[in-house]
Amino acid sequence: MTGNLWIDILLCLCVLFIAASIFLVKNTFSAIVLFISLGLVVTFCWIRLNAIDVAIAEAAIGSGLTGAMLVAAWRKLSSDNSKNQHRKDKEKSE
Amino acid sequence: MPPTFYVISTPLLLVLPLFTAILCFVVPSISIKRYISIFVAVILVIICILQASYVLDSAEPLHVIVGGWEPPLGIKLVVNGFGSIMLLMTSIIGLAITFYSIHYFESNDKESRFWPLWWFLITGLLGVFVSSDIFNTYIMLELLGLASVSLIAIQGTQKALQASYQYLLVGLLGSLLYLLGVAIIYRTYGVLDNELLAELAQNNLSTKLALAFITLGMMMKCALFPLHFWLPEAHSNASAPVSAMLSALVIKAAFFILFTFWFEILTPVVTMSAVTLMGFLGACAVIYGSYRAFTAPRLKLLVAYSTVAQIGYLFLAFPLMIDTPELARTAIIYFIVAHGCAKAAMFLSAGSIQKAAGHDRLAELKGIVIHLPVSIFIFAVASASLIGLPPSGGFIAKWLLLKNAVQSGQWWWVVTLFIGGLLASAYLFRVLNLTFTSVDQAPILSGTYSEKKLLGAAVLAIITILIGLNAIWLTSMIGSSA
Amino acid sequence: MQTYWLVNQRAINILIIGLVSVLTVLLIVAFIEQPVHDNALRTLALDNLEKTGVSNPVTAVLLNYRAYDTYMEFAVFLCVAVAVVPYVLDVQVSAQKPSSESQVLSIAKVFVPLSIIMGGYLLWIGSSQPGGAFQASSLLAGCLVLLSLANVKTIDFSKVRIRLLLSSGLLAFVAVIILSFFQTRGFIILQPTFAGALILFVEFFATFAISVTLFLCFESIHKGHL
Amino acid sequence: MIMLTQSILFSICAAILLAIGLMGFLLTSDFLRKLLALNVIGMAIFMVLIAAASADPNAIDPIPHAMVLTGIVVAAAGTALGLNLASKIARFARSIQNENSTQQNKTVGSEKVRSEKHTPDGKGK
Repeated sequence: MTGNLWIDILLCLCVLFIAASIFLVKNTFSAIVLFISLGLVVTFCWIRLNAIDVAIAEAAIGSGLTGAMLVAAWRKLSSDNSKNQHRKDKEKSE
Repeated sequence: MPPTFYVISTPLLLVLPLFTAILCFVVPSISIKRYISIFVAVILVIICILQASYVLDSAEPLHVIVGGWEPPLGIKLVVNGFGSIMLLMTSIIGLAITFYSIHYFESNDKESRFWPLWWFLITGLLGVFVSSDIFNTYIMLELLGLASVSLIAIQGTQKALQASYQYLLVGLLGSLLYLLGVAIIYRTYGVLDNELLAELAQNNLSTKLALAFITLGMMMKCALFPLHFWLPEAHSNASAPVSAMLSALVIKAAFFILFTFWFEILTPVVTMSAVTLMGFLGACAVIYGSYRAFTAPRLKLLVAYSTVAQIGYLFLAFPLMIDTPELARTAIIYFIVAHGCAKAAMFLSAGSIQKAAGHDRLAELKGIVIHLPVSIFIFAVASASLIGLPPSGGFIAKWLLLKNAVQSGQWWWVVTLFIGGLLASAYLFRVLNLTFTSVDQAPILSGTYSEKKLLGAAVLAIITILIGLNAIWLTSMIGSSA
Repeated sequence: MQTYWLVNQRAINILIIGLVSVLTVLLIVAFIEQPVHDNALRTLALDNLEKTGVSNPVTAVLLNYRAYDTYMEFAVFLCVAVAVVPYVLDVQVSAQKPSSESQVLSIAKVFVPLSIIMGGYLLWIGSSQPGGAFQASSLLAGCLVLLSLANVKTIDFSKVRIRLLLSSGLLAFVAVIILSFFQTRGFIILQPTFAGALILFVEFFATFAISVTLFLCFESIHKGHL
Repeated sequence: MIMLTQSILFSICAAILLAIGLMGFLLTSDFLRKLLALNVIGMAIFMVLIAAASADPNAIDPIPHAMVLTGIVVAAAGTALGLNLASKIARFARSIQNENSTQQNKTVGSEKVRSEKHTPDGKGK
């Protein structure tokens, strides 16, 4: 067991922990943030596995732009929800 | 070495539709899009006829080595007997539906979105049938899946959008499971080419798992019984040309891949119990799909459930592939062609009925035959083929399956064939019965409608009869290719 | 009825968990048991590297050995772009003025020139070192996203020339396919002497096409669907 | 006891990541999270490929890297299409809700059944 392998094990545990928490957190926005951070940790995995090309693409497209799209979509969806919530509250108070 | 034309023909099938898609995207005028589409569709049919006649005559597959790099490094395209028949069927059904689509859309906006996606779909289909590389097949699957999803979403209704979203999730999961299988295969053998893989394949745990994942993914994509839940929604809510293509060909593409993996690439892993399981699922699909079709309240939903049932028949032939591979293969190819033409014709006529009546609720279609004689006639011919009545292609396909089942001593599949035929006649006669009865109470149709666009559907209906009449010629042709 | 459904749902969930766990355990066993292949393909790929016109093996695989895959991948990309364009056009152009004080704009002012230079560098370096069209285009797309966030109107997707730009990657590939056919009478066979130039030609257009497509994907969600 | 190499370690990690993704996809009903789950499954598959590519750390196989690059871009395209469809569906739901609420405001006092009957017709047109 070399020291490098311990780094890898740590990285793997980190990946698995973040991936599991994506589906365990309640809030959708936290899930998206966790997904983006998963992309970044996976980028480190690719670097550890000597896949620099893939690491650049993962960071930029897989994590960065997909993340931006997810946040944009979340804003669209959550603005509906908050409006609906607002309306429902109003109806209830009436 | 085959003559130059046949060497170019395969690349042409991959470049021409894609170029047409770009043209249809860039050119703003709708009428130019239509002319280009018809023109290219005709050319594709000509290429496919020439190619199929060459492949089936010489009884040896066409090989194209892409990039000049021999397989383990590069990609090879192969057109074999099965593939060439699928290509021919794709191009002919594609042409028929292209004719139909020209008169179908009432809004220019929808039509201008339709044409480029339509050509991407055809590219994907042709690509799947010529590909001889497992990773390339994955890309083709994605192209096919994303193009189908976008085509369903064109319809723009809430139901269509929800159906297309569900289809997207199922389709992406299916192709990812396929990719997982590819990853395991590459990890184990280090090659991606179909033929090299067939030589290397061994019976070990990795290969078994790879086949299991690929089968799961493809079962999702071709809607075999327990995983069929997405199909009725997606196929009944799309516009008629799209439903026709999805039911007639897109599902068959997934089946084609599954068939190739089971009986050409990873054959050492395939066991009798595995194929029997697939046959059992097929039998369940036949009965369940027919039952749901019988109780369906809407015409297009009925036709969609009938697809779920008909897919089952294809899997019924799986257990027969072990003992009598030649016969079972011929039966499967025959069934695919017969069902493809009949189902496309059926969806197109259902589309024109829906358009004329403004809805497709079965209870309110009583006596509609006096308004739409041609549509109902085409529907009836297609029904005859799906039930398996004598002069049609469906009859020959079922007869081949039956003969095959008896010959390999697995007579119990015959029971399913009979029950399926009976149920099919029940649900299809229910439609015909409704449309022919109480003509005096026929609903008054609002708006103008014409049955001119059904020319393509009529051609397909004629083909279903023709392949029934020329059965011996066709079976010998298919048999020689195998 | 309600409770029956709940029980049923729980049973399905347990079934799913069981199935996935079994598959995972089998997969792990298979990974440990099965040695990885003998890596013959790598040797083959590196041996032929001189004939491909590039010295980065990944770029060689993407645009020469398995160029057909990349060709079809561009098709997938264009297909999504075609499907998504109407959602951007749906929206009426509202009077959104770039607020000059916006913080995003000041960030954009710094980052945009920087990432354009960086993108060009990645594109150029891609033939010999890690980098290439995908990486460069994602940087450019990042620029466009930043500008869009700062409310600068960069691209009007209703224009025909933007549609041409979206499909330029695929068009360049088709041009190379036709060109190489007249040269070598084969499908995407690149002659070693021209291979480098042709690959750079495809990558150049692909960079723009992919970056605009990626931006379109973002923009359609960000600005569309109002 | 087998030798735990970097390649095997990441392969095992990929298998568990796959399980997490699959369970996430099949067990959640939130459709945005289903899309995230598909991306996680994609990452797991890419990890299988890249771990296989670096089985011999001195001879990295470039073919899986190219495959993964292709896969990442295709996955991003699929996600983009999915998010667009989801946003469009959400917009539909919103407009129908608006219609409902305005209609409810209009038909204050009339029977509830009637207003329920009205909405599907309004959708159809």
